[in-house]
Amino acid sequence: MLGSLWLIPILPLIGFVLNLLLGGVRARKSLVNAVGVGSVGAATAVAFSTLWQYVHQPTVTIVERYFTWIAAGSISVNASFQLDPLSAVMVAFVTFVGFLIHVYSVGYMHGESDRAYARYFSYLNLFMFSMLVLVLGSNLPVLFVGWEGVGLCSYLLIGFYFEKDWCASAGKKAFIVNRIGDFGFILAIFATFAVFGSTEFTDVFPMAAAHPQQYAAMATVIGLLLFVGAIGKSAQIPLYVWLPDAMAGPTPVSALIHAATMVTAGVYMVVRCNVLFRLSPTAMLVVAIIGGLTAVFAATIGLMQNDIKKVLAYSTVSQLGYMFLGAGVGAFVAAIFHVVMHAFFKACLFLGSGSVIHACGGEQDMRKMGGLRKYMPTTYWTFLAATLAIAGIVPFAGFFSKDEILAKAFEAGSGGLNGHGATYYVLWLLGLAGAALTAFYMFRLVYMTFHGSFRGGEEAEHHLHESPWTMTLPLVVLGLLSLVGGFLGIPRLFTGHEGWNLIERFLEPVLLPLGGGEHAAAEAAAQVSHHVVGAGVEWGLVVLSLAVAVSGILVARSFYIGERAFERPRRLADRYPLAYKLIANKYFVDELYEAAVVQPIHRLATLCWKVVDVILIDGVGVNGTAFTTELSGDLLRFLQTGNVRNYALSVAMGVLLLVVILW
Amino acid sequence: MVTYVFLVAALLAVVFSLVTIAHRSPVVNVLSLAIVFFALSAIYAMVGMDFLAAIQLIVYAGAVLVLFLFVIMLLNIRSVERLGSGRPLQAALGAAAAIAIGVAIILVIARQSPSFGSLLPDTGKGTAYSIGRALMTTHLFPFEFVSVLLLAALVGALVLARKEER
Amino acid sequence: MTPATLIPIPYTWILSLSAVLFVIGTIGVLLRRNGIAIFLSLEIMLNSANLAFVAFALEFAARRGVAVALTGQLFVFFIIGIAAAEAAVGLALFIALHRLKETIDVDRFNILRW
Amino acid sequence: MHVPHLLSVVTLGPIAVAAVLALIPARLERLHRWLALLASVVLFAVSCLIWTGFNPNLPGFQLDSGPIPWIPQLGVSYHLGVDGISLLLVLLTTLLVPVVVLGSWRSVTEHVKGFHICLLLLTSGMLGAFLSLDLFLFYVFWELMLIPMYFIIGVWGGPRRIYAAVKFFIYTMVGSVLMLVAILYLAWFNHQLTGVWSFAYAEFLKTGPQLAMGTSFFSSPQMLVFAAFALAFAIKVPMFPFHTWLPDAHVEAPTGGSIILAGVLLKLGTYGFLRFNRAMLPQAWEAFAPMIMVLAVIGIIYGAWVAMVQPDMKKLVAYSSVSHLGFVMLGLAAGTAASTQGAVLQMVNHGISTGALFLLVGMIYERRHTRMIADYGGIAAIVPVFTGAFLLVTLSSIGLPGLNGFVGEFLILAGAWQQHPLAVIFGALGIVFGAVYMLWMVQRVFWNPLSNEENRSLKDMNLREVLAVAPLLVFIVWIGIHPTTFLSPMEAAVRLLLGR
Amino acid sequence: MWAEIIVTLIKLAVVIGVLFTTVPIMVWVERRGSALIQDRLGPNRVGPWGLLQPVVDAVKLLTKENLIPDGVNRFFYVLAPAIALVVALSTFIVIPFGSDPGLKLFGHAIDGFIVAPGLNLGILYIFAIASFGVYSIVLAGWSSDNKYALMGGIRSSAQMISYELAMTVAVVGVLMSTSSFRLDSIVLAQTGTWWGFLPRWNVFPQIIGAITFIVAVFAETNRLPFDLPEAEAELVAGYHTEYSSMKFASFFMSEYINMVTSSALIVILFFGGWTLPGVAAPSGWIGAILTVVVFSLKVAFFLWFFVWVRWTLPRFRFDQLMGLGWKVMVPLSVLNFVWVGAAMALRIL
Repeated sequence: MLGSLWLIPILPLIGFVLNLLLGGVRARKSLVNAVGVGSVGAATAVAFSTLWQYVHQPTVTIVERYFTWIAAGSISVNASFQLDPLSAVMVAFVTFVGFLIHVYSVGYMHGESDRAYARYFSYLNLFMFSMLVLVLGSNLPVLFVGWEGVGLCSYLLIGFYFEKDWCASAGKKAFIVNRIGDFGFILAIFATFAVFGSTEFTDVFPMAAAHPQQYAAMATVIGLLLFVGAIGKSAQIPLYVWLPDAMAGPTPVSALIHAATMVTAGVYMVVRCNVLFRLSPTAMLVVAIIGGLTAVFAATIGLMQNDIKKVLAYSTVSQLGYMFLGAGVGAFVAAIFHVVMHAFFKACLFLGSGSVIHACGGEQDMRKMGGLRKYMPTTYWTFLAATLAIAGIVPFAGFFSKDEILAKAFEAGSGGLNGHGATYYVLWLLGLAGAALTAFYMFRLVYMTFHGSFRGGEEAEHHLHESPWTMTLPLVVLGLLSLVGGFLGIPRLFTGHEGWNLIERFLEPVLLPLGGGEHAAAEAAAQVSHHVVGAGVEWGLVVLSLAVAVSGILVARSFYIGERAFERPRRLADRYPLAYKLIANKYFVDELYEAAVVQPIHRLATLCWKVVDVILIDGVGVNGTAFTTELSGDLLRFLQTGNVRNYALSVAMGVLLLVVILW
Repeated sequence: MVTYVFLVAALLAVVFSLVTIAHRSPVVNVLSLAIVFFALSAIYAMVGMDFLAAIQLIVYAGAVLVLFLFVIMLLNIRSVERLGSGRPLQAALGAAAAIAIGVAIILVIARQSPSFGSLLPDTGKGTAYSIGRALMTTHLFPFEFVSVLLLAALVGALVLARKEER
Repeated sequence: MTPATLIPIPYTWILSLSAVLFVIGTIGVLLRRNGIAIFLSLEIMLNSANLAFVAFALEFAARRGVAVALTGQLFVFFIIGIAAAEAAVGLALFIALHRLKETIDVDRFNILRW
Repeated sequence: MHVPHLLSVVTLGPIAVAAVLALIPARLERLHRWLALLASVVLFAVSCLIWTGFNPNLPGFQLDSGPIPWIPQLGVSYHLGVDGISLLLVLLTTLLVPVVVLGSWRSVTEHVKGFHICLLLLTSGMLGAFLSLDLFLFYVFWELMLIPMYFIIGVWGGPRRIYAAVKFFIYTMVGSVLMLVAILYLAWFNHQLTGVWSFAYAEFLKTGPQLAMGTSFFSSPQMLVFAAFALAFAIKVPMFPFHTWLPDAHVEAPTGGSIILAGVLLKLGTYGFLRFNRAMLPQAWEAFAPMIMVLAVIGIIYGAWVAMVQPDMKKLVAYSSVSHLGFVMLGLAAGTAASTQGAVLQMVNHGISTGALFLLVGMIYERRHTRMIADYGGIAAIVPVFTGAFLLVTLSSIGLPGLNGFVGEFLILAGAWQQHPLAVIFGALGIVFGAVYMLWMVQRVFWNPLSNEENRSLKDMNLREVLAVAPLLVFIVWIGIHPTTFLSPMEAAVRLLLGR
Repeated sequence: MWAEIIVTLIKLAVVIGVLFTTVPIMVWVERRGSALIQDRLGPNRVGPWGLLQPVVDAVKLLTKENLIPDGVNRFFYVLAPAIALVVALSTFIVIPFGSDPGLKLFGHAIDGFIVAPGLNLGILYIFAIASFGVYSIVLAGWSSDNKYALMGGIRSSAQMISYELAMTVAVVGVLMSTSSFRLDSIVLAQTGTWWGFLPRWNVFPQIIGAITFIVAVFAETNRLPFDLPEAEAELVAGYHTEYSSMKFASFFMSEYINMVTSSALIVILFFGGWTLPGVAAPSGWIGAILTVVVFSLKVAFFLWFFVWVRWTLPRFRFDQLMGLGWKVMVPLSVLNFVWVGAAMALRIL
């Protein structure tokens, strides 16, 4: 299948179109399933066979041009796909996870009307298409197509229950906030055109890598602009606000789009453009700082959310923060590694929560759950596995990826990456704290949901049941993956030699070596920093992070398990009311935005309309002119005495005047 | 001889035109105007424009003024206002303007050399012949135009003066 | 065809006469309120114009040595025609107005006032 | 297939058809509709012949018909010709006309005959304005456009139609009169230089640049002429301070009128800027470009903001036009090949998208007789097909990649970035706000709970309406995915025009 | 110079004398004629066949008290009859009442039996002066403070203006055929015959014109059947209701003088004036006198025709009168000169 990459995205697209039509004719669900799941399944199959061929052939980067998309003047954009290690990894897990979630959706959405069902799957297929275009695109514009496409799909899917106004609003919010990010992204594209005259990755990056000094300045600009896009898409500070609201969508959607795939597009993009970032210390630093801050910030909010999906949402935000931290410290591979791992366990978590919600009849408030362990064991165990993974417990997936990032951060600090050592140390500490928080709130979630006794009331308890196999099967698969997935990237530390770190070795080519100049030093710092830090220190770090995680878990246990559950947190809340209020209300960020951005603009717009347009331009300017004309007419009217003799007299006067003039 | 005729005619014209505008009784106005016309036609005749003289009398004296009289009687207007009564400002300005214009014209004329116009030769057929020719050849269009104008005036007058029946 | 003989009076005299008549007419137009009288004054003005034409015709004929000064006469002719038309319409107007207002005092016809 | 005097046929054909309609008694309404529809479809087909017969490699004007001397004393001639730029706009026009006829099938119920006659005359006017290579002829067509539009607004419009129509008329008149002066001045100047009277575009292309550029505005003929043209076109576009006629005109105009108005008439402004100001008066253009750019950017953001707070769908779309045409003007002002091509393409895009929007709004207006956003909400469940169509058009209008809007905006901004990054940054903000107002409107109309019970009985689109919208949707996607079809014909022309 | 004046004066004396003598005779003729037509005697006491009756009447009128009613506008009241008489008399001076083979008087050429020879205007002059005739009637009607009189005045002015049109246009035909205004040349143009027997009189080709002219003349002179201005039955005596004695007499006379003039015109324009078909006037005084006699006889016939018509036809109603004038006479007269024009173009005439 190599040589026809377009097949991979095109299949879901076909599914999308077919499903739309099926929705139009209100086809039966089974048919929709066949089309929806089938198309994605086929795509997955094609993808994996393609990848199989790919890994068994020498060329690293395969670019397929299909046709010239946009060509005018100096601007020329090809519709072309590119397969290289990075996109290969992405394609692999996107198709795989996507497929699983499609399967899951079959069970989860069966309650919908035929039409809505078809609509759901058509959107989902469209999403798959866009996501694949995103990861396969061989230049920024094509990437942008997917980028916006997934944005659209998330808009549509968040607002899937459009008759609920908060869903519609959430969808709109997601799209608009993303738009703000895209604003940066598209500017970055223009800048790239201006600087490199092309946006083909295969043109730009080698060029940049070859002449670091020359492109350093522009790299900063482009990098930052790109990162703005990434912030929007990957829900970083300050644009993360849309993601929690996005939970209004169906849970599988949250799992697929808002946990596993779309939100990681930002990370993918940053990694994809790693050359540019590496050229610009500033950009790197910014990425790292934003990532680190977000990681902790979101985690703190996650501490006090009672909506099960909200918790997961904030944890997603925080995990994305880790990824950017990784990217920011030069650990691009680690970032991608974490992306994949995160895809596994976070998808698993969301699906699990979905199955829980499913069981509780749509209830999402954890305070009305508890003790579900005995009712839905499969869900519980898979969920637990994923939780351990995200908490970073050996040997679960999360441990390896997150620990890699933290280690890299520490090394960046000690190695004084780009001369910002101190900052990176702080960031590392933040990451560590975040790890602790993560462990805490995740286990808080687990305990509140599955342990203890059911708090949802009698008749709700009767309905509790394990989900159908279509839902549990993906759970199991993902659970297992979050258990063993980590072994894709075992660091040298454990095995003694690099060879075992499959993913790093696989992704190595993506990190083009930079040409000479002062950046070489920085590059060296970033690359060889394994050896800057001694093995002992590394072990120390490992232990430290484990300890942190475990402590977090224990605290959570002491808070939410046992007869004195929920008591201590309440006391804490009483002791620090202000902090409690602040965090419980998510730092009032939404309100802040509402007051600082939305309202002013709205008021300004109204002003423009009512004052500038209606009063100034139209009132004074246009109708003013008309009125003046009319008025002058009204005044001149009085010259018309209607008395013939006056007219005659004026004629005579005119004659006289003429005579005088002509004299 | 001719000079005296002219002077007398001119005197008549001026005096009776003054009467025309000054006298209160419309009938007097009309008749004195008739005399003015008569005097003018005399002048025309004197300079050999006999055709003009004739139509001056036929059209003006014979038709137009009779029409005036006719209307005056129809509306039975006995006698109306004095010259310049009411609107003193209008009157003053008007008189001033008119006289000023007159003075201006006279001044212009005064600059002209008082050359002598030539008396038109007696072709035996009168000027009518040549005028008729001119009207039918070079000035055909204006001639026809005037005829159309007269027709229009006829219709217009009828429409205007007709009592609209209710 | 007998040769053209000069008129023993300068054409400027005739012009002056026409000027005087014109002024008189103007005064009449400006100062009379009676519509008929105004019309009469108009007629005076027209005739003064005619007279001027005649005068110029003569002078023209003399200067250019033209046998017959036609154009001037033709103008007079046309003016007379127009005057007739004007009188007809004007008087008809006054009849209509009189029917409307029972007067022909033009100062009373100011319904076109602003 | 070769048609002699193809352009004349296309341009004057509608007038002929209008004459035929004029002879048919007015009570045969259906006959009028069908004839008009048939005629417009045929017109589109014929104009496609222009496309096929067009050689994209030639930069200059092609398929000339004429020059036929018209007023030889003044050198006025009848001369039509098409180049890559006008080609697209002609196609756009002929595409929209059948759509309008279909869209007015139910909405125009009285004076059907008059409406279609007006429409056809209008068509001729627009095509003539796009195709004429003689400025006198251009002006004639320009004015010919004005009158039917005036009637369409004033007769078939909404409650305040007279106000709107008069406003539209006077606004446009103000501009066009000055333009006439400018044209005459150019002709005079041309006569001064060459000694021959001519209004030919080609002549002016040669003599226009020779107009003196003084130190100050009022001392430089070229700038004055430029300003005269610019005002006429800026009002037509409309650019920021001259836009207030647009909302009124759109709100009051019938659906068909709005489609034509937004779809084609506004383009004449931008087209004029490109064809006359840019090409004939290059130095003045250089001098004015920054100002135009600033106004364009203001227009983009201002239009978007004002659109955001409109309670009336049509008004919203109208203001969105202001914003979109701001992009076009930005592209023209930037003046790079890419941005200019993007601008021309964006003209077409805006014509299609906004036309479709007005069409759809008109359809729902026919059903509920209200355009107030507040009267709707949650109707997506009741009219899914309509919703789908509307959503697609909305997305194209907010520039979603893969749909037409994106291509235009992308080219404009990317092209402009090379010259004026700052302007692009502000312009790009317009994309964000665009999403805001459109999606907010969509949410309040289609999503949310079904607040208004009257909407429960809404009918979904019928076949006629689907047929009316379908071509536009097809083009939306087509241009979005394969814009090269439309970019390549204009490339040479734009290059020539920009003098590169 | 003096001779010229004297000759002119003599002519004037003759003409005026003849006219003034014609009036009483016409009165007698009228009364006897009416009597004849009405089959009664008429005046027969004073003088043989009452021939002196008119003289007596004249004396009565002259000696009557010259009273002026109250409330009349004296000036115009007196002016009106004067105008009437002046107009009536002054029209006649261009009428050629005989042919002149070049006779001399006091060594000066008589220059035609016409008071004002060499006046190119000829007929135009007559129209011009005649148009003043209206004034007398109008003024009389208006000045004598009397509604009947006013009615008469208005009627007559309307009537005369209307018929003047027809009259003038009717004459146009003749003027065209003989391209001159001069009456004597008009007469001369009618000498000779067509095909040897038909006199070259205008009446034959222009019969329509002739009829129109004659009818119009009747109206112009306010004779029956068009004597509405003085319709006894409705307006007592029309415009001269308030007049008596000499002033009435002058109206009376002017009417008869107008009749004479009109008849003379008819004769000159349409019936060949003093000529007789085929008869060349003998030279010398005798011939001249003969032409005058011929002319007088023709005129006499038309004078009798006037009387005859008056006592034969009933009076028109005013609207009938106007209708006839505008809707029949004018079109007919136009038809006439159109025909003449066509004929001349086709070289028939």
